[in-house]
Order: sequence, then structure tokens, then C-alpha cells
Amino acid sequence: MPDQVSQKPKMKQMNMIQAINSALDVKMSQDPDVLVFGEDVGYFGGVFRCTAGLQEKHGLHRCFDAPISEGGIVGTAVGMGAFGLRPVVEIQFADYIYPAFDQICSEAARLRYRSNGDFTAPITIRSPMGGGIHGGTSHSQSPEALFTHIAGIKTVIPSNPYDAKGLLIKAIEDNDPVVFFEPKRLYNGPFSGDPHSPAKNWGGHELGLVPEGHYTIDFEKARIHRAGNDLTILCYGTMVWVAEAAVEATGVDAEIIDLRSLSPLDLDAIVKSVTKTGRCLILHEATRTSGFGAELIAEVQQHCFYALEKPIVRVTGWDTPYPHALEWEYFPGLERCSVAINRIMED
Amino acid sequence: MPDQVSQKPKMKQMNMIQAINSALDVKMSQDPDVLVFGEDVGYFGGVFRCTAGLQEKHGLHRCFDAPISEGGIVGTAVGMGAFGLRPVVEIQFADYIYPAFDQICSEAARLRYRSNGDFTAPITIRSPMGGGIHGGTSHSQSPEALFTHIAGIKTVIPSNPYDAKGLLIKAIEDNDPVVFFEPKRLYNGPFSGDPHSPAKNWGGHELGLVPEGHYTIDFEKARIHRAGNDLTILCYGTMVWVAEAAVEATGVDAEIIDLRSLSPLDLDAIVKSVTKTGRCLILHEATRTSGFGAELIAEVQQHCFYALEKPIVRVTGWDTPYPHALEWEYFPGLERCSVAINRIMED
Amino acid sequence: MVAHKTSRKNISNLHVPEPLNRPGATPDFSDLHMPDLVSDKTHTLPRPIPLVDAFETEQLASGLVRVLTLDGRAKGPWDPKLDADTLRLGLRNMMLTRSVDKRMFIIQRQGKASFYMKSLGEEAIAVASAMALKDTDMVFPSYRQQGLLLTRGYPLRDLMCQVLSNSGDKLEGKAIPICYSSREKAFYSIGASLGTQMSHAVGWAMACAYKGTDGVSCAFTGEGATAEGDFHYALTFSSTYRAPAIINIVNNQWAISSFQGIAAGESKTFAYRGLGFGLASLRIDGNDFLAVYAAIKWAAERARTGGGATVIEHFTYRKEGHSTSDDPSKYRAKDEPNAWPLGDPVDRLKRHLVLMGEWDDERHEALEKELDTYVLKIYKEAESFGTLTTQTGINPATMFEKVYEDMPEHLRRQRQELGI
Amino acid sequence: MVAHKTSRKNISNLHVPEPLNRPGATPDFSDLHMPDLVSDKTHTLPRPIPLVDAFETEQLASGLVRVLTLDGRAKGPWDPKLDADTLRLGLRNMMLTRSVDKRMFIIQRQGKASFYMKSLGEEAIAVASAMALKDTDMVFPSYRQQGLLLTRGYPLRDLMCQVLSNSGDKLEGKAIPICYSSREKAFYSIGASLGTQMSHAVGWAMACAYKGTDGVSCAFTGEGATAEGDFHYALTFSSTYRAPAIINIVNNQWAISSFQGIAAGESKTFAYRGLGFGLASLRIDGNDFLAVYAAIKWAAERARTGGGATVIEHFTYRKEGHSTSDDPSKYRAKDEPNAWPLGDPVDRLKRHLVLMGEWDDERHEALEKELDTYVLKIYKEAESFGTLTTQTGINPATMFEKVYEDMPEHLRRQRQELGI
Ligand SMILES: Cc1ncc(C[n+]2csc(CCOP(=O)(O)OP(=O)(O)O)c2C)c(N)n1
Ligand SMILES: Cc1ncc(C[n+]2csc(CCOP(=O)(O)OP(=O)(O)O)c2C)c(N)n1
Ligand SMILES: [Mg+2]
Ligand SMILES: [Mg+2]
Repeated sequence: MPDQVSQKPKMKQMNMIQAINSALDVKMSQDPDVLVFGEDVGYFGGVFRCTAGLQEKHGLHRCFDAPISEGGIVGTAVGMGAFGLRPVVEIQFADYIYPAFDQICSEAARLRYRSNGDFTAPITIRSPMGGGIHGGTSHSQSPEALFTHIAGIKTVIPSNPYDAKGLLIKAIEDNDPVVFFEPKRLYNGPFSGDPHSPAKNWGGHELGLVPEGHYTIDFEKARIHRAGNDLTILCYGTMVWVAEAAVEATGVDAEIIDLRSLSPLDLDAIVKSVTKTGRCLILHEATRTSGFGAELIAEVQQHCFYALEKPIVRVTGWDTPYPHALEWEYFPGLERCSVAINRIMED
Repeated sequence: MPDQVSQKPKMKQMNMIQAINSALDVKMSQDPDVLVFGEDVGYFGGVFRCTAGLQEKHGLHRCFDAPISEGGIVGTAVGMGAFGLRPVVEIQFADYIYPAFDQICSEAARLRYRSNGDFTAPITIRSPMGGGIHGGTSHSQSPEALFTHIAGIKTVIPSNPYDAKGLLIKAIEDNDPVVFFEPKRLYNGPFSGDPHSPAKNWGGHELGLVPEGHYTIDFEKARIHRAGNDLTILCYGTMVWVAEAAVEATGVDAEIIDLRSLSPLDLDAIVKSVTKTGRCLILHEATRTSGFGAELIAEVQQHCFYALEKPIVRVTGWDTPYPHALEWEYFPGLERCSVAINRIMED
Repeated sequence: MVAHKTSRKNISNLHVPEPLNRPGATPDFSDLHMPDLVSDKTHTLPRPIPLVDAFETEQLASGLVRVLTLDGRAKGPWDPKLDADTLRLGLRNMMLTRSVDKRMFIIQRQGKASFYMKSLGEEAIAVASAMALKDTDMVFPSYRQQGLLLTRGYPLRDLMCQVLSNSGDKLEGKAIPICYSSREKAFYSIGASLGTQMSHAVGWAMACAYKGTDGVSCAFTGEGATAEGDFHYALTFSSTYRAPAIINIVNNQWAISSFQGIAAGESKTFAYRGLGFGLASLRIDGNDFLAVYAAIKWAAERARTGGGATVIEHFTYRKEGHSTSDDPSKYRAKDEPNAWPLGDPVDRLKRHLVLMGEWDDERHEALEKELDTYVLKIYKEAESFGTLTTQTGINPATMFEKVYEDMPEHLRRQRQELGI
Repeated sequence: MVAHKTSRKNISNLHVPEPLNRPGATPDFSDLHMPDLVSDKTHTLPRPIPLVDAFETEQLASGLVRVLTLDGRAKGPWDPKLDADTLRLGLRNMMLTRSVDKRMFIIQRQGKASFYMKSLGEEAIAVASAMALKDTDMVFPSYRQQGLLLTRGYPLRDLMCQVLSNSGDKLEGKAIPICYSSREKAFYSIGASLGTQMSHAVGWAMACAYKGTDGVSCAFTGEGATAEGDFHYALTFSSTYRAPAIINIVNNQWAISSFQGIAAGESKTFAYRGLGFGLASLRIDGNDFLAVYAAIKWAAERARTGGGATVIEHFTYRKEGHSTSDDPSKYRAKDEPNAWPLGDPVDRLKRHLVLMGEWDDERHEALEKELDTYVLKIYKEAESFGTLTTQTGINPATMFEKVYEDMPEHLRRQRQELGI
């Protein structure tokens, strides 16, 4: 099924911030039940500017600042969602989502189930994630795996402006709670994983060409970022671009799958690819142990056991807090990914 | 290395509650810096009675009730730990650990690292976990996997009175924060996973024979619950006993490994066993996706890839909240485990 | 609030508060800081207009708002002056709640349900609240306000089937007993995690304001659970956005085995906390049906007319164990429930009606019997749908439903794995 | 607290508070509810004995405790009557803090550090606190009390190396700039998650009481972060256990781009929140060195003598952007910092000393220069250890250390995987 784009859409070059802003704007314009709040998102428009201009355009009551209280932000959003609104809240950094963990896991995720559908929480929780900006221990984390362990939550991570907008609109329209992580290192451009190579931006990039209006992308479909035959690379967010760079660097004919949504997961696409290639590499920035890579390995080995020629390998952040000075030793960058690709391709 | 038991210890038959109580009593008697607090743990002695008698024996200021505030309980414990005390706090049910999630992940787990050893949090967080007592969605959860994803935390789960006491004393003496989950279904006796078979208690059970005094069990060592050659079963907590029952029921010569500690993990024992048996089954009560089974599979397939004859299988709780009425359909009980064993043993 | 009397061994400077009465003691509440309950002089606190400046409620937050005297008279400016029919309805609803609690406790003891929680002694709070609110005002209860549901006419059989977790349970056995949900009756889904519903109520109230309705949300927490962050979020957000919410703290003196002083610390009252946020705050006699009714009416009017949230502490007493899993004789003096100086809400409203000449002992006894008979009859109907311990009749496939709106592939696969 | 003036399009009943001055406006603080700052009459609030009943501090929590008048006189019962040397030391510490901030801001702009946060305008709070406390009283700062470290004589080079994340950094580059830690200086490790240190401080204070020491803990939070659950936990636990803690709320009017009204809502003051928990509560002029000193002394004595915790709101103003990543001109009126009616803490203490005849403009300028020169000199030393953007000189193997006391096997394997 192709992405649901309305016919002949007017396209515009956007970076990921603009794409997210546009998604919010489109939904706020269409649906008076959509409102946006969070720390610094109102007048100022968010510390990453994702909500810039929305208060001015849609009104003080539709995009506003919240007290510094992630638990209260998600808790009130759940109440609004139960009422029938579609709140979209921002957690300023994914590292600060933990004070809201109980509200997300015990409430947003459980409300439909425990009330047998009587009450629901159609809320979207946006939050910038990931490293690569010298944010250290508390501005770099990738906590996505935690949410994939919680039944009742969807976890989505775009890797480019086009997907970001389509997936975010989908998330807002979804009747289940969605945790929507935005890889902040990609806000302004794709990133090869080599901090020393010149920064790129989304200008002129195909995936930075975004329809101005409404469109959605299904969570159930992974995106084949690059088709290939010899190796399957499973990744999402920032690591899609590191994978691309590493594949270029190594010259291996790899298939790069951008999962986009971790839960629900497009297992079919994964199994199809690994069955074809027989080798599988998994990349994520998060801490390794019990990261989402483990779950991917569990599923791949179950479904592709007899097709696998080599053990599945994961290249990830280390099992340490995200260090400040040694950011690039921690980050699973171009070099580590390339080494892993070469090794997995050895006979 | 054998378990560190002092010579010729005086033994006593204990259930798991008594063993935990004894561990606390031993440490409180030895070390004035050990104190115990949590909801209802003081005068009353805890809703599961694990702290019964401690206030009376050691004083009001050493075992006391706390406000219903899991975040505050862990937060104040971190401060006490930084000071130099060794607080042991109780979270009444593992399902209620989420309000403390931020304090555990952002503070207890990070304090040593971010201060480069200047401040530490030698605290123990005890909490009853798991199902099988008709507790439904919010009194049955097994959130252990979440903590294994957090660098800086240790996660320990005993399956019997003997281990419970030795591991708990070890946890209290450990200079890192330890999350110590107690499978509440095992408090009074081992459990086969079949709710219709008569309840057993720890009376007369070898693992219910516990030294009265001080001894510790290392986290780094898994326990071979049953030695075997044809299949490796990795499990912990309640599922150790379900595994035992299923192995008996199927007659397979399986090696049952009781992990005891998930982090740190005794990977050597696991690899050694799977290399020998070539087959691996993983059991846990928690929700499947991104459960600790996934991490185990990731490591096993990496280290034993060429020894594996069959895909690794996991039998787990489903990816739903823990239902009340359908508890036994949710619980990965004797029947489901036996079916899985038989299937994995097919050629 | 409550002075520490019985001192145990405590050799350090760390202060740990203790309750007035422990097992073995003769219950004594003379140290309970409360206005003189007998004299008519201190009985009456002023009733400001609902849109009063929040700080003018200081006296109401630290005192005790009452209407009924202990001998059954209705007095003072808070008297809502309800007619006899309404009063009788209130009495009936409280007695119905009590009768249902009694029956459900018994059947739990018979092993037919896994769990139950009574509200004995606190019935006025839920019943009077439901009667003072509009039926469309969403209530966000804790697990001890079953009186709200019963007052709003929720089918008793449905309630019982929920407790039995049987095939008649509208929640299909997903939730533990007492975690009811009824959107139809504007009764929010109860989750067992304490406190979490408080910020939901404020979010709901913000939604009411956002949509320009005159809806009000009405949340309940135990005094023990005020220590959770969620309580703080509720006060903060309702203060910031002037949410039309009523934040009720049911101070029934106990949180399982912990006396209220563990949550209160040195606080004057729980209501006083609201003042710190600039919210109107009242402490009321929670065993006084009329006071509860009047306070909720006042707060609802304040909320509906743009005055924002009110914090109400209901001063009451939990006469029974915390739940069917609890044994209060382990931690409190045996006769404490009867020594409670503010009496029993049913007795007090009954006395009032009798004093009015609108009720008598005979009618009371007859009503009691009628309700018990009715409750038993409905219970038998409910039981015919199965009990948890016999046969629930719930289709295992439903376990995988309502996790999400649509069942995702991985749940479909798991359902197949279970063979259904 | 602050009335909403500039109204934007808001068609619903949902109230969203707005600050007094937005970009483009001429800053005007006349709506700021504060006691008359000029008249001597309202200047003085009483100073009760530190062991006063908490509720007697109501006036101090809603008013503003001051010592220095705007024209430089020290007045009233809170005057700590410090000698000139002590005052000059306070001035010097504030000026040192300011000079360090200035330098660090510049070097961040030069790309030599990833991040920095200034405390301009708020120096009195940290410096006077450190001088009023014992050096062994553990402070639990937010990221804006570098003045505590400097006042306690923490080596400036170490501080700068931490900001540079270089090989001289005692934290080996693990933490982001400004997340200092010094057990030696009784300065708790700063984590970037807001509010979490508040309950640690209370736990530390409980430990002091438990061990029978006379230690006091002293915690700081911004006014914005009071909305976190941790703030509530700190108040609750210190109320329950009478923890010898000082809970400081630095109300600098802004939380990044959000004005204080987003956290305050309809609250009278932030200090007033403490009263709800039965804690002694003071609101003080945070730009008044003497008032801060006096308040912290008072609270420390209360804590040390068994009176439990005090909540202190320091009323001040954040003159700079939130951090080097922030541009305040985007959300507040350009001249707001200068329009702040309570002046600047350095200027005010200087004026006081000048009025006393103990200081003059020349000495002030000379000191300013001396400090700037000193700071630059030390900075050059610090830079010789590397900068984040050049070469940190930190051994990658250290990344795997101090996660646990002993390195577990899996980290050892990962270190090998990295090839080190
Ligand atoms: C987050 C959380 N922590 C702990 C519990 C366990 N628990 C259930 S009820 C209760 C006591 C609540 O006391 P209170 O708030 O006073 O309400 P009451 O039972 O008196 O109505 C506790 C500790 C829980 N359900 N949720
Ligand atoms: C838990 C958490 N949420 C959000 C942030 C992001 N953040 C950093 S500082 C800040 C504003 C804090 O304002 P305030 O408490 O008033 O302190 P100030 O900066 O004014 O000193 C925010 C929102 C954070 N660090 N931690
Ligand atoms: Mg209670
Ligand atoms: Mg601030």
C-alpha cells in the first residue's frame, strides 16, 4: 500500500523542525480538538522551535506553556484525551520523560484496556531524542526500548522530514497513545555519524521535499531506505543515515530498512529481507542491554533461523550513561558501523 | 567459587518472607547504617509481612512508614545513601515502581557516574513482583527488563528462600543501587504454574533451609537448578518452578538455569550450557516484546550461533496488560511451557 | 496535626510520627485538633460567596465546615436546606451503598470474588457529592466512592458482575474488582495506581473550559495518596489554568496501616495545602451529609462560574479494614471506629430526619431490610453469570482486545499461539 | 501573582496566564504585587525566633523580608549586622562569580565549551547562603548556584576544567558543563534533571538527624521546577520527619521562556506553599545580600535545633538568557532586566558598603579588574588541559568506569569491543 498522499500535493522544502511544525499546523487547522502544550512551546515556540508560530496563529488556548512537570503534562493530556480532545504534548528532552513514566505506562497505555474501551487516551507525546549534540548524560538518551515493552503504547521514530510529518499527523489521528521520538541530530540535516565531516542540511534532499497539506504514513510499514541483497541493516532515526554512510564506505550491497515504527513493527518487511540476505546487522544509539535491538534479534532469529548465515550483530551505544567529552567514542558512528559491516560480510 | 556461607551455619526452615525478614534483621543488627522504610513497613510490618517485627526490635527510627510517594521514598533513599547510610526501601508492588522511575534511572543509576565516584547511592529497592495471585493489571507486573536497560542499576530476582536471603544481604552490602524483585507467588512456596494443583509450601524444601546468620550470594553466578544435556532453559523467579514442573511433565533432560541476577548476568554459565545442549528455551512472566528474554536471545545467538540446532524459543506473558479474570490464560504456565519444550525437542 | 503519644524506642533525632491509638490502647481522640463539637458557638463557620478570593477561605481550610450537629440539628449558613424527599433519597443511597458493601464483603469471604473494598463510614462523601453535582459532571473516583455509581443509578447487577469478574462484567474481567468504569454515568475508569486520576480530572476540566462547556470535574483521593506527585500536578495545573475542578481529599485517618500523620506531617490540615496554590480550600465534616452536599455545590458553582478549582478535605474515618486483604486489628486500637467523635454518616442523617419528623426507627429498619433483600436478589442474578472461582465464561480471545483500537499483528500472532 | 495584561486571541474559557512584558513592550513592573519598596514603614517585617510555630511565619511567607533599602541602608530586625570585612568578602565572592560567568560565557561563544549557564543578578543567593552555612552543611544546588562553590573556595581551575570537559576535569568529562560535584566542599553532584536533588537533600537531612549530627542540608530549585513531583516529595517528607533541611526556591521570574506565573498560577507566593505543609516559610528579597544571609542563618538555626525544615523563596531576576543556548529577546521585553525594581545584588551591597564608608568606586573598579585578571589567568591554565573542541585528552577507557563500583563483565567486553 502506498503512502496516503492526497493527489498532486504542493511540495515544499522543509527541514525536520519545519515538517513537524507543519504537521501540527495542519492538524490544528483541521481539527479544533487538537491542542499543543508543553514546556516553552507557547509564545517562544519550543526550545527546538518545533511549535514556533502556532500560538500566534491558533490562539493562546491552543498552544501554550505548561508548568515544568512532565508527569502533570502527560496526566492532564490523558484527561483531555479521555474527554475527547487530541492533545499533542512535548517533553523537552527524551531524558526528561521519566517523571511522566507512570502516567504513560500505568494510565495512557492502560486506560482503554482496563475500561474495556469505555475511555481512551488518543494523545501524542513528542520528544527530541538521541545524541550527537554534546548534550551528555541528560540530553542525549534514546529510551525508546522502554516504551516498546509497554502494551498499549505505540512508539514511532522518523528519520527524515517527509516521514516526520506524515507519521506525526498519523500519530495525532491515531486513537491510541503514541510516543513520537524525534532524533534531534536530524532536525537540520542527515548525519553520517562522522562528526568531522561537514554538516549537511535537508535543503535539496529528496526526503526534505514535503507536501504542504495533509498526508499520513502508516505505522505498519517500514521504509526500504536502500534496497540490497547481501546484508540487511535494521535501524531507525539517526542511525539510518549512519547506515547509509557506512554502506557507501564499505561498498556492500546492503538493504537498509528504516523501521519508522517500533511498535507496531513491520515484521514482514524484516523477515523478507533477512530471508533474502541471510545476514543481519542492527544499529541503535541506545544502550545495548535490553535495547530494541535485542527484540529485533529475538524476532529475526525466530523467523529467519534457517536463513541466517552469520550471527546477528548489533552496533549500539555502550551500557554506560551518555558521556559528555567522549560523545564520539560512545556514539555508534561511521567507523564502528563500517567495521561491523565488513566483519559480518566475511565468510 | 562457592557461595560465601560462614562455616557450620545454624540452619532454619524459612519461607521466602521469613528469609527476607531475616536478611533485613541480620543487616540491621550488624550495621547501624542500615535502615528500612516504605509504605506500611513500620508498625504493621509490610502488607506481605516482610518487615514484621523489625520496628519493634530495632526502633522506630530504623524501620518506619513512609508517605505514599514512591518517588519520594527512592529520592530520600538516594540522599541517605549519598550521606553514607544503606537504606533498604520497599515499593509495595512492582507495579507501583513507576512513580520512582525517574529517581531510579536519572539519579540512583547516574549519581556515581556523573560525579565520577564522588557520590554514590548504595541503596536497595525491594519490591514484590509477578502474578499468580489474582492481582490483575496493577498487582502482577514484572517490569524487570526496564531496569536492565538502565546502566548503573543492578537487577536481582531470587526464586527461593535460600537465595533470597543471601542475595538480599549481598544487595544491601553492595555499593551500587540494586532493584530486588521478589516473586510474590513464591513467598509461601514453590509454584508449578498449574493453579489447580495443590499449593506447596517451603516447609521441608531444601531451598527453604536457610542459615540463621549472615551469608551472601554473588550476583555474578547463576544457579544450575537442574543439570541436563538436551535443552537449556533460562529463567528466574517464579518461572524456575514452572520450568521444573514442565521438565518433569515432559521428561526431557533439560538444564534449568536460574539466573538470579539479570544485571550483572552470568553469561558464561549460559553460553556453556547452550553450547552443550544446542537448544534454548527462555521463560518469563513479563510481557514479551522487549522483555529480558529478548536480551538473552541476543546474547545466546551471538555466542552460541554455531551450536544452536533450533531457534531459541521464548514463552512469556502476552503483550497485553495482565488481565484479572483470564490470569491463567495470560500466565506462561505448565501447559504452555510443556508444549514449548516438546516442540523445541522435535527434530 | 495529631500529637505523638505512645513513644517507642527511637534513639536518634529523626522524628517519626505515630498515631494516637495502637492495638491494646483504649481509643482516645481528645488530642485530635478539632473545633469544639458540642458547643453551638464554634459550630458555625461563615459561608462566603463561591467566587470569593481564594485566600479568604483560610478559616474554612483550617477549621471544620459543618451543618449537622451531633444531635441531629441542621445549623448555620452552609445548610443547603434540602427537602425531606431529597434527604430520604440521600439516606437511601447511603444505606444501599452500605448494604452492597456488606454483601460483597461476604461473597469475597466465600471465595467468590478475589477482592473487595468497603466504604463503611464514608458513604456521605460519595452519595452527597453525586447528588450535588450534575449527572454529566465527570467524577474521578478513588476505589472508595462506589456510592457515586450507586447514586447515579448504575445498574447494581453490572457493578456486582464487575466484582465477580464474570461473563456479565462489562469490562470482560480485565480489571480487578472495584475498578469500575462507566462513561455513561460520567464515572471515570478507576486504575489501582494511587493518585493518577487527579491530573486526569484537571485535564478533563481544562477540556471543559477549552470547549466552553460549563462542565466540572470532581476528583477524589485518599489523604494518604496526597503524597504522590500526581496530587501536586493536580494542584499546580488547576491553579495555573483555573481549571473547573473539585479536588476532594478523603481524610479517613488511615492509609492501609499508616495513620494520616504520615502523609500530613506537621500540616495544619490537608485542605490547607490548597491555599498554597491560591485555590479555595475547605475542610468539612465528611460524616455530615449536608456539609458534604453544601461544599460540593459551592465548589461546583465556583468552578462553573470561572472561579477555578476548590480543594475539599472530607474529615472522616475508615471504619473497616482497608480491603478484604487487610486486618486493622494489627495496627490500630480495636474500638477506634466507634470512638470516632464525628459519628456515623447514616446514623446522623437518620437522626436529623427523625428530628424533622420525617423518619422513624421502623421505617429505617424496613428500608434496611428492603435494601438487603434487594441486594441479595440482584446478587443472585449477578452470580448466575459466573464467579471468578467457578467459571467466568469470559472468552480468552478477549484478553488480546482493547489493548489498542485495532489489534496489531503481533497480538494476532500471540492469540494464535494461545490457540484461539 | 502577576496579572495578565497583554491579551492574545483566546476564544475559550481556558485561562492561560501571560507575563507582564513581552518583546516590543516597555517593561513595566507596577503590577508586580510587592510591598512598597520605598517607604520605610512597610520595609520591616518582624523576625520571630527560629523555633517559632511554623504558622506564625504566614506574614513572612506572603510579604517580603528585606534588610537593605534600595538606597543602601541596612534596616530592621533581620539585619545580621555583619562587619565590614565580611561584607567585603561577600561582595568579592559575588563579583568573582560574575567575573567567572562572564569569562565562561565568552569562551563558550568561542566554541571552547559546549554549554554554560550564568547566574547574573542572582549571585547574592548562592554567595550569602554559603557564607551563612557551615562549610560542612551539604548544599544541593540547581545549576545556577556556582557562587556556592566559589565562596567555599573550590579551586577555580577545577571548575573551569569541568566546563571545558578536559583532562583537568575531575569528573573526566562525564558530565556536561556546570554539572559540578565536590564532596569535599559539601557540594552535591548536580544532575541536569530538574528538581530531583530536592528529595535527596531531605534524605540527607534525615540521615543527619538519624546519626544525631547537627548537620543541615540546603537545597535549591528554580521556581519553574517547583512544579515537578520532587518538590512535593521534599515538602512532604521534610514535614513528616522534621528533616533539618532548607528548601530554597530561587524565583528569578523566568524558567527558560516561561514566566513564573506558569508555575505559580494563582499562588500568593511560592513561599506560601511551605505553609500548606506546616513548614516555616519566608519570602525574601533575593537581591539583598543581607536578607539572604539572615534568612539562611535563621533557617539553619531552626533546623539545627530540631525545628525542622524552612522553605525560602528568594525573589530575584534572571538578568541573562537561560543558558548559552537561549535568546531571551525572543520572549521578553528587552529592557526587563534593568527595569527590575529590586536592583542588582552587587550594586546594592556595594552601595551599602560605600554608605558605611567602607568602600568606594575606585576600590570597586580595582577589585573588578583584579578579579577579571585573575579569572583570565586561571582560565589560561585551565585551557592548557585542553578544550572539548580541541583535544580533551580524556582516555576513552574511562567511559566504562564508575558506572558501577566494579566493572562488570559486560562492560569489560564492550570496552574490548571498542578496542581499548
Ligand atoms: C502508586 C501506588 N502506590 C501504592 C499503592 C498501594 N496502596 C493501595 S491503597 C493504599 C493506601 C491508600 O490510602 P489513602 O490514600 O488514604 O486512601 P484510603 O484507602 O484510605 O481510601 C496503598 C498504599 C497503590 N495502589 N498505588
Ligand atoms: C525534568 C526536566 N525537565 C525539563 C528540563 C529542561 N529545563 C532545563 S532548565 C529549565 C527551566 C528551569 O527553570 P527554573 O526552575 O525557574 O530555574 P532557572 O533556570 O530559572 O534557574 C527547563 C525546562 C530539565 N532539565 N529537567
Ligand atoms: Mg485514607
Ligand atoms: Mg527560574
